[in-house]
Amino acid sequence: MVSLVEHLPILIVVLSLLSAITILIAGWIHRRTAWFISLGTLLFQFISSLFILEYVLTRGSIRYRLGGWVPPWGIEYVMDPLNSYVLIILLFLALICLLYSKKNIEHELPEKVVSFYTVYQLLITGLCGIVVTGDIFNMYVFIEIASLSAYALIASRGKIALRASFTYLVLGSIGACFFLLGIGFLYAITGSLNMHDLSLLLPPFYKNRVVIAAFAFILVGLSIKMALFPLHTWLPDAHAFAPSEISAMLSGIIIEVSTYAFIRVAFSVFTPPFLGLFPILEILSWLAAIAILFGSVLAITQRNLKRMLAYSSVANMGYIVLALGLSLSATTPPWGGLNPALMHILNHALMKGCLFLAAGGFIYKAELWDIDQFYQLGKKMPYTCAAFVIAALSMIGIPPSVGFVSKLYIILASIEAKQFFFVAVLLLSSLLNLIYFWRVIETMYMKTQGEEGHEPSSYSKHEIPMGMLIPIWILSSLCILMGIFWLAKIPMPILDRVNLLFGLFQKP
Amino acid sequence: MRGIRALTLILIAFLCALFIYVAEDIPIFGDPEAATIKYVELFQIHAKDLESLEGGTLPHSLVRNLKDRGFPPIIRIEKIPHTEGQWNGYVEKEEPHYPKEEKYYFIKKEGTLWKVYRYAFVVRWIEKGLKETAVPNMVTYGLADYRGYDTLGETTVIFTAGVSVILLLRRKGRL
Amino acid sequence: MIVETVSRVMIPFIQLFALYVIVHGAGGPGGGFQGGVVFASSFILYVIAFGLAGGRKRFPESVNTLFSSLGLYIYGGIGLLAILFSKGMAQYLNYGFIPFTSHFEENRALGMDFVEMGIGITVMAIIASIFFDLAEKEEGKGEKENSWNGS
Amino acid sequence: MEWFLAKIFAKYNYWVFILLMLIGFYGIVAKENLIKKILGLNIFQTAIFLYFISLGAVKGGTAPIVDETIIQKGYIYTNPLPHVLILTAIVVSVATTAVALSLVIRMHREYGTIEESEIIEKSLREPPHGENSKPGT
Repeated sequence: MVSLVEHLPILIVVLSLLSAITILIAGWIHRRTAWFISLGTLLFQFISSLFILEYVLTRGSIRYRLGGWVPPWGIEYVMDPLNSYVLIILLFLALICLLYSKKNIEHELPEKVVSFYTVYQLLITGLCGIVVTGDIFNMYVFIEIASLSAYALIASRGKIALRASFTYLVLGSIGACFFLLGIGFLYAITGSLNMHDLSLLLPPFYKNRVVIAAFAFILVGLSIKMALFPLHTWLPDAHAFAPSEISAMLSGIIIEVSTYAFIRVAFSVFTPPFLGLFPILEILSWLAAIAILFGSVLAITQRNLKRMLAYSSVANMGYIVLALGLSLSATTPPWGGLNPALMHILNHALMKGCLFLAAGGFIYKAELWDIDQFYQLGKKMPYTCAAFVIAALSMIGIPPSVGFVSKLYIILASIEAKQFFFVAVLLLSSLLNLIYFWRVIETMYMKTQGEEGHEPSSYSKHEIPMGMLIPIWILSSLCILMGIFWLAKIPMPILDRVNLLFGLFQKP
Repeated sequence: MRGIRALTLILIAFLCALFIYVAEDIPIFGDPEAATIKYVELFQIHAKDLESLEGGTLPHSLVRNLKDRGFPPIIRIEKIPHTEGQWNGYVEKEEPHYPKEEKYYFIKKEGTLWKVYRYAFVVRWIEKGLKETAVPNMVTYGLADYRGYDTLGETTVIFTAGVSVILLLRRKGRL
Repeated sequence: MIVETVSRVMIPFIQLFALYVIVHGAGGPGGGFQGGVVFASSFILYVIAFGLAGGRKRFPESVNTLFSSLGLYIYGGIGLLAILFSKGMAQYLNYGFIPFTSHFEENRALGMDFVEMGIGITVMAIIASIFFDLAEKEEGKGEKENSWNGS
Repeated sequence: MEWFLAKIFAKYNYWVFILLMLIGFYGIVAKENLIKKILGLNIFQTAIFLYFISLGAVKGGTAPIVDETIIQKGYIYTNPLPHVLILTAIVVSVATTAVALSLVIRMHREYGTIEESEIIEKSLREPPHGENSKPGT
């Protein structure tokens, strides 16, 4: 017997796919239906993801056999605390971005509304598919769905975005090919594709060179997708010139889901004993430390606000990967294991989502791209600017915001792992964050006029429409609220379950 | 430009070195006993622990070894006809309409050691596919039935490409 | 002139062969994707012979959109039917529970046939759509550069 | 000689795959022309597909279509699984190529060239924002 909730993971993916098709057909008949269908589907998906989390926490993992075939012979879906947590973040941010895009897309891409929402819904399908699947080849297929739709969405504004998207496409395809090659190597050695099955079959082969190479290829492939430091070159342009809600999705979700895929492969397929054999996590955390400094320093040099935020994303991926790298050496419950990494996945989604949407608001209203055009913006668009400032303060790490919590936990973890250099890196990066966000805030509120007499404004109060303002404010208020929740340790049971799952914490 | 070429060559040299390092353990081409087509070795046990296999009962050490490694338990063991010292182990599975057990382990005596193998999952596709799906083409039933969900993903990929091209290139029209 | 005549003769056979490949997928080499691509190639031949506008007239945008969705509807819908017919007992894509016939295995075979047809339809329409979009010339460049006019 | 047989000849599929893959990789990174880059990407992908397919090869195996007479003659089948996976992966490659080509066509419409360096030069000259940033104009 299969209970109804156990059908929800597949329904989330398949109904999303069917709704993408329906958007195409219904949009052909009447263009304005596209947004409403997408909204309905996303609401359904979000609510079902809440049900799934509740079910998983109370009754244990869901294992769903597609086509009725038992795992090694067929494909299975596995819902455990880790992916139900990521699924909720994903669908929440997707919902927020969808609410925001109603007005913005009508403004930016008035002729392409229907195909935009179709591809957007396909992007959500792909991301959900990556998150829920328990089969490694299936993950590859869904990574490709998500990436293809991301390429198209980034390029949809035309001009320079085309080049950014092309770079992303070439690098992303190489990454996906490496991932496929890694799967091929694993398959050549074990003859299996199911993740759980692989984790059982692999231990005798941990010293096998093909398995090591498979891990290396999967690591490199997914690092391209998650924009880890030396492979981040596609990211700044792609984030800067995509439509703003797509920038928010890219920065807040797409690279995070790739990180999830890496966590899943590293901890579920290769398991912590394999990671302990080689200094993989140490190398990753050093790379991440370089990424943090590099991203923050380059963010300071940018004139374009969205480009600055993009480099800040590189730095924030550094935080997540750094926390990931410390996950085996720091194992005391509140801050050990995967906790800081998973926390920062949520926190970064909230903060970067808010910042990119606010930046999109400036572009929507006045085509303001560069930071030095922002004179007096604090008076013209007070609500947007206030939300931007809250999220920026959170990025800097002012308590009790989410940014503070994740930084605190990563610092505690590095102290436990006795890596005091990382503590210094984190503190320094907070300082750098302060510098580059202060520049924006200062121009918004304090500078009066440009020296060259550049007059951007004859409008006095010029707020963006409510449909765009509300999503921004939901995110910025969550930046504070979630920080308080984290400090009160309310969502901690979910993360503890994840760590128990991978054997990172001892059972109490 | 020259810098990029040089960088490419360095990367290629690095990849070459990696591949040569890996070549040692790459499976041989066309090996009919390979893990992909036949079975993969799990562990070995000393012969005297498994003597009771000859009598048709499950030896304790085998059951414990499988349990420790997280593998599904054997429910029945069957000697392969016309062979010496080779057994098939069956596990329980829950699939409506199909038999409740499935061939899963392969146990073989080699000198003083017993080797325990796991059958590759393709073995069931090859041996039982026609009976279970009434379609003779293995690629078709693999594609559309056993791994049918991948194919849904595949169709979605091509659909995504189509809509993406519409989004990027089509200027007039209603989409 | 020659191209037109030859393609007039060839196109029905290409399409017939494509249908054969799609339907024959169960018994021998073939399948939805291959058949769909062969079918789409017949449109490409038509466009080479009669020009882009002629091709669009034969296979208008609305029909193209409808077909590209139809295939995925069939595929996704058959999976959902399995859940519905078994009242939530069976999993997604478990074709055996869709009561085409009384035999479980036959149901699976028929389900697979429908799925292959769905793939074929979608692939055919999407490849044609991609081809039409890629082949479209820039508006400013004019018609005389358009080598697709044939004859 | 024995070393040669064991290392090179018994795994020749692997060496062919490496050669193709590196050719493709060189094409992707070093070529200026965007179409050539796409061709390089295709070679790169095809190399991996070929390796994957060769994993399914079995010495003396026949096509994976169930036929009772074949079993009686004592033949074995090749592995159908890589075929299944690579059919999916080929479609993915086709889709990627289609999107890449459409991007190149868009770039050609906007900049009038498909050389990467010229596109970078032109895109730096005119900022991306402003009135003419809307697509389709």
